[in-house]
Amino acid sequence: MCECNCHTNYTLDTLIPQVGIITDIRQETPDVKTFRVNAPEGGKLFEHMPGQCAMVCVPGVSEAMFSITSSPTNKEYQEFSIKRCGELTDVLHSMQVGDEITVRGPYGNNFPVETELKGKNLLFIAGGIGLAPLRSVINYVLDNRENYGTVDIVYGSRSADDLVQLKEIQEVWMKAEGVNVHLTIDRPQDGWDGHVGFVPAYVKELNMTTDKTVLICGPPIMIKFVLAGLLEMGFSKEQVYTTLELRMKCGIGKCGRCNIGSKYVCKDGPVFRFDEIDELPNEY
Amino acid sequence: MKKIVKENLPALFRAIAAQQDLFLPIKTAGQTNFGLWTEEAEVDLETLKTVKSGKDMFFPQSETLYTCLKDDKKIYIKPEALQDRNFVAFGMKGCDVKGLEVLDRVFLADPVDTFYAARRKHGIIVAMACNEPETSCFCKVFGVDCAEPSADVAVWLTSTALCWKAQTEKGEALTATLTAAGLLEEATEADLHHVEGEKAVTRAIVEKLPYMNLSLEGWNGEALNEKFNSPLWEKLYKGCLACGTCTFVCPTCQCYDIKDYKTGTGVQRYRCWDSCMYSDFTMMAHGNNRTSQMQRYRQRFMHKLIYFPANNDGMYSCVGCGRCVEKCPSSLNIVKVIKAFAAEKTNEGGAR
Amino acid sequence: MQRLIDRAKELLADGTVVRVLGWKAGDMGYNPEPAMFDNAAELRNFVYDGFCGANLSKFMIEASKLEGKTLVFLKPCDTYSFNQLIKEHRVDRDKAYIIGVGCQGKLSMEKIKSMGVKAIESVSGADAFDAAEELTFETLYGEKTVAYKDAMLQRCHVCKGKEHMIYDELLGESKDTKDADRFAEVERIEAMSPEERFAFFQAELSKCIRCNACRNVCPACSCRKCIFDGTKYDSAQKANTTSFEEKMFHIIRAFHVAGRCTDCGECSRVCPQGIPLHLFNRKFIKDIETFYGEYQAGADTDSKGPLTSYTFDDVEPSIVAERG
Amino acid sequence: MSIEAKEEFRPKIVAFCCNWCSYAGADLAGSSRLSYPADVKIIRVPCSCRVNPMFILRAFEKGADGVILCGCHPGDCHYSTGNFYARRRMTLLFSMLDYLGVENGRTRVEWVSAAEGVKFSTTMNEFVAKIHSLGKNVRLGDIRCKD
Repeated sequence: MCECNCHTNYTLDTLIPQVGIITDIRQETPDVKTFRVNAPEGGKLFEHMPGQCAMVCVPGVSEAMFSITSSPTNKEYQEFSIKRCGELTDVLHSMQVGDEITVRGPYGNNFPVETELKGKNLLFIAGGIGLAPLRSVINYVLDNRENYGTVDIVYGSRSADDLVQLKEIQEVWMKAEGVNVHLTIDRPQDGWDGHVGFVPAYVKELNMTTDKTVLICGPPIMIKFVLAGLLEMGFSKEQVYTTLELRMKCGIGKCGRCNIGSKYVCKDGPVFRFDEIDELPNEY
Repeated sequence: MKKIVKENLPALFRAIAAQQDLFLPIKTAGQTNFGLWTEEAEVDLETLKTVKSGKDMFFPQSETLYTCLKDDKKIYIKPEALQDRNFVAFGMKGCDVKGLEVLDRVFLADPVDTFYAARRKHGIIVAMACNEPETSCFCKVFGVDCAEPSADVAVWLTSTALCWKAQTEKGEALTATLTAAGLLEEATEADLHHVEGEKAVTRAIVEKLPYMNLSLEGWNGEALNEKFNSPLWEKLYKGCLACGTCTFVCPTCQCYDIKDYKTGTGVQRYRCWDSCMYSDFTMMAHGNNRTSQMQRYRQRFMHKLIYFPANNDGMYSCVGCGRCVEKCPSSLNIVKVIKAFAAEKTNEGGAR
Repeated sequence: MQRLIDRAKELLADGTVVRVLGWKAGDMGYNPEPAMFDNAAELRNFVYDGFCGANLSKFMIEASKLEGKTLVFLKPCDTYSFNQLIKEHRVDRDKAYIIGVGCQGKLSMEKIKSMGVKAIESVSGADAFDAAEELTFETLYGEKTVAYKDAMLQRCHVCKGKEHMIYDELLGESKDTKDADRFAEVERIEAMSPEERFAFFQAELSKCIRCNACRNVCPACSCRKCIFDGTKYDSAQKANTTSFEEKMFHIIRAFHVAGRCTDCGECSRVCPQGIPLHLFNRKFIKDIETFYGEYQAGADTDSKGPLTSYTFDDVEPSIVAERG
Repeated sequence: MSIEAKEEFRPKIVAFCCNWCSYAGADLAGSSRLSYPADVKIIRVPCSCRVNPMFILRAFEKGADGVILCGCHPGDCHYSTGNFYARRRMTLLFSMLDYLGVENGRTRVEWVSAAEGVKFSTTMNEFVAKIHSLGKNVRLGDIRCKD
């Protein structure tokens, strides 16, 4: 269509997206699908770090920020696990392999995998779709296993059917060396012989030692109770990281809507340490 | 310093417009705003403040970023071309120019907004000194000298002439062209005297303005939680209609929204001014983190007076132009907020 | 004004009301703001004068959700809006104690400024119940006087009258300020050629900055969620793309309040760009009167609105083309 | 986008037709082999009163040159009273558009029953001719939709 090269003589603005092609779709749970995205000519759209996000858009529908769930150690593609919960996600869920979308990013900061987390024992706590951003870190850690200590993963969901990435959890994470995976579901269910109970309670039951750095992601209410539990167990807020979610538009700290206190969640976040969150006004 | 007699102003505008686009205050249906000069346009240099500040010459209220064209499953993205033609922004006031400094902090920070940056690069600002400031003005509080604005070119409108002083390289270049065209002539001793007189008069009036002594003491990053949690907000916001007047007339408000428009042949992605006063500003699929108007009202002032300076070496995101003071349908404004907090402080002091 | 404060204090003291909705004095003598007073002490800042143009009836939607009665001061024209809100079940009559306050015409700062008065330090003559013939302004550039009548809001020149349509008690004296025909402006435009009309409205509407002040102040625009705030409809956006404001927003907004608009004139009062928005509403009011008979929204709380009723013999839409 | 040959103006017409009468009328016109211009795009609505004034403005915004609303004859509405309300709304809307300086005649309401295939066809032919004489809709279009 457009053959002109009128725009090739200057750097493209960060607000101009790239076209991405959907190369694989996995139905994770009844309402979560994982989309694999490549550049139309093959390869990855961009490089990112674990915890970073990207703006995914279906032109004419809407655009929203999603965390990149694949690890940067994956050199072939990027993945997004997306829960069906609104206008844009409805359309995304109806898409097929070969369909094109637009993506811009990566945006935001990342979990400090190369700095603070290095050499640490790690405890990942996730609830539901909250596994998406942590999965990127977990796979990054597993691919650079020698840089980190023990790895514990606590992951809970409403039911066994709502556990995201179950195949990978069972086939990769559970078999990895020095990795303990603890799964739980909210209510008893036929065919489930694992743990039953809410994530915060399970974390307490597991009686983790406090020599770990914790990464949490899940529904706000879960984060709240998990944090309270951790503090009770003797963890300090400096040991705990999470990601915040707010309405975002530009992704580069300019459009103003994700501004809380003197931070812009899209640029200064989404990853925050809990002692940093404490300094923010209570508006998230 | 150069000058041009008032009668020749149309010729000056014509000459500028022949070389590049010229924006200046134009009166349409009774209201003055910056607009593109044409022979028919009613130029209005008398009105002290345009309704909207000059910011939309650099950050338009609505601008297309790119167009998406679809061909079956394939998507083509056609970015909008950047500003590549010079333009002159004539008649901005000291506060408007200062407002651009604030916007620069946002749009020129990494990653640079190339659309804005291109306009800044190609824009030549001819700022006009104020005479007869309004009681709603308080630019001096933010360090603006409205009697001598700093811009590419500063101009003074006296009773007989427009005096012209280039202050930057860009300004020098424009001045040289216009002088070569025989439009600008050397100002006389009398003109200089006249300008100095004007400046002195304006500065004397500024000293008498009621908001001149507004104190910003206590508005800094350290006071974040104290100000945020103050019960005063609950009282202050009551009359707020949740309209966007204050944000749209403000020279420093820069929040924007990004939207799609289906033209029938493609999808235009454009950005447009948004307002933190609007209920849908922070609305997303899983909820809204600012559900009450009090929170939204508080956000605007906290951002201008606390968050922004905390991130930008103490620079406030207010330039004291007083547009919100004049335009708010409920007569709420930043001055009332600052005063209310100051009064609270005094009361507390008195009680102790 | 003291009478109002004293009466408000009495009503607070005897427990009739738990809060007062009124106007709070600004810092300049001409910029009062709508405010809620929770106790007698706060009433020291209460003000009621010629600058209190704000119609408080819409604030009663929120006040109706609060515990206890709210004392609200309504000017004669505001009571029409309040009635209309009762009719639409948006306010709770039982939660309101209405003092109908006298009105001698409210002032427009825009008009005052357009008459060359600027840098005002203080003003006299704007007393609510004893308005002077002439307003006197002390300004930084000397004293200026302006006839009160010339400084009035447009709506006061076509005042609907001194009668309050609903109240619990009345306080203060009103004045007849009507000196123009309500439809004169509309008729003047109707008399123009289509090209002139088009040019006129384009010029006015192209000034719109889509701040939504007209919508948010309008007592008839009381939808919980405005159609123009939806995300489904791609024209329903806050963008100022000019053609949208000119060709959609204001026409639809006027249509949505047609038959319910009491002509309170708040839209024109608040517009930062001075767009005469009442010209749309009044056109609908005029058409309704021509086609379906006299109707004043807000004159009562139970009549059927003109767009929610019909007769078998209503005029056909083709009348518009036929009358030329 | 392409080099435009001096093409003849072909008006784009949107016709909102009520499901019960006018749409059936259009159907009858079709099955009776009565012709009406192909430039008329029919949008079926449950009742003429389903048509919100915004539909009409939106059609113009997106490039329509004329909009016509067809419903059951007054008194014959499938829902008894729908078209009475539609009649009042359209009268006011059309009057407003006229007031704003939009050419009279770009909008029209016509009552067409299920049996009036002929009326449907003649109405549409007339309307298209009228819009043809008025020319392209410039005053209500959105500049962004011009290609």
